[in-house]
Amino acid sequence: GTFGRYGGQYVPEALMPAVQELEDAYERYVLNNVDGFVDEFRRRLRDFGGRPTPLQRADRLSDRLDREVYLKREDLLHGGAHKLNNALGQVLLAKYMGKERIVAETGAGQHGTATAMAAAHLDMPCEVYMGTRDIQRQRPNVFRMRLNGSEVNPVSAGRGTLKEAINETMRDWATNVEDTHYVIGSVVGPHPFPEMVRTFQSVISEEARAQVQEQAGQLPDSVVACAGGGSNTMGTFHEFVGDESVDLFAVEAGGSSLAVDEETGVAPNSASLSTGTEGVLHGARTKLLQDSDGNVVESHSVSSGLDYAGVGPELAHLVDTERVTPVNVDDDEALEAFHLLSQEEGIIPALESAHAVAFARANPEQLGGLTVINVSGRGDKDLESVIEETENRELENAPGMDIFERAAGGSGGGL
Amino acid sequence: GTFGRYGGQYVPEALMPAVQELEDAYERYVLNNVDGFVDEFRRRLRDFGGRPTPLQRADRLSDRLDREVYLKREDLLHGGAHKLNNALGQVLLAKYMGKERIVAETGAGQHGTATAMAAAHLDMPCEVYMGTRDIQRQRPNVFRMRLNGSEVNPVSAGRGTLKEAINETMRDWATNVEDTHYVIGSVVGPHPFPEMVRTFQSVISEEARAQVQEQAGQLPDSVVACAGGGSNTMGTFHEFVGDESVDLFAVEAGGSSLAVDEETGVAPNSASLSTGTEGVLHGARTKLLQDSDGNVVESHSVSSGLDYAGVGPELAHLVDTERVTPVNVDDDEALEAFHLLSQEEGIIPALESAHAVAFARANPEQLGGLTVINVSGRGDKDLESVIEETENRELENAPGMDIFERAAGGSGGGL
Amino acid sequence: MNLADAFDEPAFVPYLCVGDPSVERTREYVQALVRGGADVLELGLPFSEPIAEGPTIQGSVVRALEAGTTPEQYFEFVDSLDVDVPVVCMTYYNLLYQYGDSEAQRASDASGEAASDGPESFVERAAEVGISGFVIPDLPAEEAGPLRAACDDHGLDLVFIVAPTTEGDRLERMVELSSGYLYVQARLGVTGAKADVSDQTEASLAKVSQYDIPKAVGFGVSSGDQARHIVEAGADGVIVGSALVDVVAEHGDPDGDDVPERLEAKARELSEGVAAGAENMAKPEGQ
Amino acid sequence: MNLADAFDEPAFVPYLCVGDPSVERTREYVQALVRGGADVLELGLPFSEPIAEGPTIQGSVVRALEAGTTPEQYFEFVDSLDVDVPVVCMTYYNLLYQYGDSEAQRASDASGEAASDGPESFVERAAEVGISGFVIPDLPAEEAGPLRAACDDHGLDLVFIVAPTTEGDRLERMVELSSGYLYVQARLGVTGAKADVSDQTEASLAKVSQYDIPKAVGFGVSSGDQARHIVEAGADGVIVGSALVDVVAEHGDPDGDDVPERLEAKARELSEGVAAGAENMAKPEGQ
Repeated sequence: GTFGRYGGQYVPEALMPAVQELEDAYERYVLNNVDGFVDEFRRRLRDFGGRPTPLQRADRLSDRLDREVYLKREDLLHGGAHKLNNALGQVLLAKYMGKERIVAETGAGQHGTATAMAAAHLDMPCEVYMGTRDIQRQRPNVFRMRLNGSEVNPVSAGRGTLKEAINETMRDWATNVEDTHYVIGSVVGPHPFPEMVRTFQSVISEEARAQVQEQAGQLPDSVVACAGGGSNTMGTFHEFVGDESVDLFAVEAGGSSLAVDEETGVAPNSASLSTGTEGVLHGARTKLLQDSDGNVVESHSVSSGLDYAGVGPELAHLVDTERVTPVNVDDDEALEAFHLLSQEEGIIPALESAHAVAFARANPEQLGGLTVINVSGRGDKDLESVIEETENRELENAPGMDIFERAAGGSGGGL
Repeated sequence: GTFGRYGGQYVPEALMPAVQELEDAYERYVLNNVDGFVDEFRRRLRDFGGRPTPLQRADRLSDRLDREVYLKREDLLHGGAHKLNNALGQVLLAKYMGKERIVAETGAGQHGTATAMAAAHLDMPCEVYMGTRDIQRQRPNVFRMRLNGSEVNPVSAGRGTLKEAINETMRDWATNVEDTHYVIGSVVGPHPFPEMVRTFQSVISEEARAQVQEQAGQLPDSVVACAGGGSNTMGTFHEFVGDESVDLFAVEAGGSSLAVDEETGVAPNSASLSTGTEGVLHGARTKLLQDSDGNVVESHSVSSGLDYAGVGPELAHLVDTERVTPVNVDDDEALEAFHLLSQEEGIIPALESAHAVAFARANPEQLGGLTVINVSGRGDKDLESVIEETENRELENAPGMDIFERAAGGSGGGL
Repeated sequence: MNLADAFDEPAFVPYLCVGDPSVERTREYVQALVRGGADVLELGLPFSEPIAEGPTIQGSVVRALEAGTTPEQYFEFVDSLDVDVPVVCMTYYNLLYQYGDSEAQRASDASGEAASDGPESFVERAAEVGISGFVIPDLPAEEAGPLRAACDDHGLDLVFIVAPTTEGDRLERMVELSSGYLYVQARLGVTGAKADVSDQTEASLAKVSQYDIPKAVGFGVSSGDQARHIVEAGADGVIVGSALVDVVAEHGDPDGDDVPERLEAKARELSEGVAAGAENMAKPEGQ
Repeated sequence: MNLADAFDEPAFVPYLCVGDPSVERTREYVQALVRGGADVLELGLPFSEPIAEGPTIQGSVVRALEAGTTPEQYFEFVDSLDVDVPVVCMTYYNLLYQYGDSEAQRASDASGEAASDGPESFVERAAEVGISGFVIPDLPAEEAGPLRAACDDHGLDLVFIVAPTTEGDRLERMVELSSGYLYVQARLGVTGAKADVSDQTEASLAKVSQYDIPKAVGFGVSSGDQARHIVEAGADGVIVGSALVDVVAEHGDPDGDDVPERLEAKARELSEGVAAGAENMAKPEGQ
């Protein structure tokens, strides 16, 4: 249940039996394929999810960085992000366990929509907790969850964002633990969640490792993935961890600054691997953003999917053992990379994924001759916020958006 | 250049040399794979586009309709619809032809975004014409085109919708024909467009035919696809046309009524196969919605992607020869099918695709024991209009959307 | 009246769309153009998808359709026109294709059979009302067989447009098919007035100079000076549309505005330009 | 003071979060609770992620944090408390984990080495200020080794929560590890006042009746009647939080409101309920 000094099961006593039941089920179904769980999971990932996702050589980025750049296209997974790998695995596992109800938390809405889709697909009632502020900011994702038949429960505590939604989902689980499974959205939480979520997400690196060898005839010199909670990171790294020649870069959100403002309790970044300290959050010992007393501070990133104060314990351990290199890029660099990939490759990435591209763009010399970057999701969800954030900045490569004024001002018939 | 009595090349003389140059190039590169065009096209469809897309057994829909229902998942293609198959093919062909500029028209924005993505991927300058009214209704797609680096040119003539955008793109092409290729978005327009677009889209039926035989061990008894211009229809049908045991259903938008209002020049539907008459529109002889004088009437559908007064000439011919059965469902049925697939399968379909599902749902006895339905695209683009249209109707299976009021009304901390 | 004869001297060929803003006003406008020196009239029958037109004529077409102009009204209008110059009908192919016994056709459509029999009925009716020929911008030579045959049957001319991109065999074939005159498109693109006449004009005229058929140049001509230059470059006629439609577009009070006067003045400028060009051509070189 | 001794007679155990709305007002509130009959005080040290709390106590924790309450202020407050009942510290594990030489720790973090050495410093400081024991809701028996050891070193008690879902070997182990008392969770879920005490209460008490350690029941108790029933069901103590925090949440003018009086009255109702239950238990059955 631990990764070096990290991990564990720091949860209320009422949840311990459920956590232990999950441990057993994880071992039974996921690790030992009892009742053909793994076969069904793989089949549904293929037919419902659209796996395998491609590994694509990025022609123009390769030219620009003067090395071979391959993109792992998790943006093409059903729902638009890698999140479904985990959500489908957990909802299916809950079904095998005989659970009758699913709860989940969501911040930007990506994990919530993935869970809602999986629950609809597998005919499981589902309730998703989401902060009131996030509900207003992420309307399309709220629509999607509702359309998939999930309840969305507003959480008005605190700032009304992800951290509060997780707390509230924990409370629901503690109340309804006997028939309910809590689908945690990242490689965080009490054991077995970090290992289980990583196992479900490892299909990314399993495919990528085979694809890059088939397409390029070699292993990559480096693999780059963004890191918030760390589920796409661990999924993208896992099968490469044993390949010592492959450098692994976890790109965190540098936000607007790496410093923590103790006065307001805000870290204007989400760089828990780079700047966090050891502590216990949401069930596990890990690295997190906290003040000197141990209270968790508010994190920030232009990408709401990276905006989390903690990080998966296994990733923290891999950083401590120097197998994974934590790096970070700031909001501006991420936005510029978003525009770069959109314009030059025809792929509008999630702002999360844009962080990985931004690191590669700024540090090509660290990538070696061949790198694999995980495009963890598509950017459709980020359109409005990118337009808004872009307007507030001087970005050299951002397109103008005066089209709407021009369209509104056009005259009829044009004499 | 014709399909029975349909097809042809009814274009201004200035365009005829370009049309003929395209005919030659189509034969050379697409049909005869000169310079390895087809190989490159297939490779890019796979790595950039995410092909093959899955064929998925729809478990709950199969139960509901008491027969085997398989979904062809074109919603998982890059960009979220089948449109990329054609856009990528044409932009690549333009590159092989030495063209230096791409123009395209778009209505709802799906073809425009697919073309913009393909143009960015292949480093071709691109301009997309779009009606001013559509620009205001489809903001996210306008953002996406701009983010991909395409110019979007507002067309203010007429009602500012698709028909006017096509006219305007024809004009641009007539002006810049020497260095410009016009990427038509459906199996319409002058020869070779209808055949060429169908060829690019046929990858859908090529895959589906092999997949259904592998998964179900037999050919389907029927294949169902929605029909606007007809590109996903022809793509889904093409490889099955020779299989005489397979019934082919083209599902048109019945809108709110099948009648034409001659007074206002409006057909409150887009059912040109079911109710249209022979005529010449946008370069081809085909079936279209027109008044008794021959002026084209405004079509209508709750699905803007089906909202077109014409239809591909090959499809018109297959209907005349009774190989394809034209059917239609109205706006209400399409919306109900949208909600059904969202809630019971975890797939939010495009409103276009919802028409195909709606026909299957209402007429299971016509499907035989095993049917394949093409889910031509995903519904993210339709969220706002579905919510709006749903509010105006009594639909038995629509979820409530009072979540935003509840989230806004929540108190902080909850004492 | 024989269309080709109208080009014995270099001819001024104005275009207007019938029905903008009403059929009755078009009558006044046409009379004004004739007073201003029109030698041939190109009269547009409005179609809902005018893909070869620029914004000016497109606007005119939209206004004519909004006024409810139908093919039958158009024919009646031409039938009742009392002018001494030939009339060429400019429209799009679908209107020719659809014309005929609509009742019978709709009944036939309802029974699932296609009944449209091509442009025959339309041409017959055009001949009846005294139309001399057609310009159909979306009908290239390749698709023109049925219309050419119908025109031959009824003694009407069919004018083809030679574009800057038209070359070689296609040009040969088009000249063979064309009767009345050749419409020489001065530049690529759509209709619309331009300050300068394209350099392509001379090249386009040179390309067809060997053929024994009148050549009329259109697309972008807007002034008497331009008209003169075009005739000096060897054209047998000058076609002007958008510059005249610009005047029509400014119409005000249907009873009291000065559109007819201004149309007449503009027509006079253009026809005098044509005449001046003809005169210069007639003089020996170098003088 | 020995914690277990406080349960020789059935005990009333009120909970408040220190610092809501300020440390100084908490002092008044605590004194009022003692006047009202508190036998043990559970005093919350506010943590930013109170995952085991319902909305009432969560709100109190948020207010305490917004008032700037720190662990050090908490210790100083307890140190200066002049009351004659034992104090149990209720908080979450990360605050124990982080406590210590923060300066040294940050320097060490900057050098890339993890320096946190667990709960040792926190327990040492708690012992200094006279705290008798801990309740740590997010620390199950499985992770409690270091804290149990530190408590033993400093003679403090560590109270574990027995949930309705706790069974078999885990229950055995938890009772073994627990000292002072067992916190018996009356129902699944989070803290919060309810009108009825769950049926699960009796079953939960029966489950642990064989063990020789005081059992205090919490989660959802809000009235004297409920307290009496719980004691009659065999509990050695009744823990009440949300019903008291509800009173605190209504505080008004810091100098002039009647929160202390109302807290004292509520405490008296509850302690009298406990006493009445104890009396009934003492009587022979059937009387």
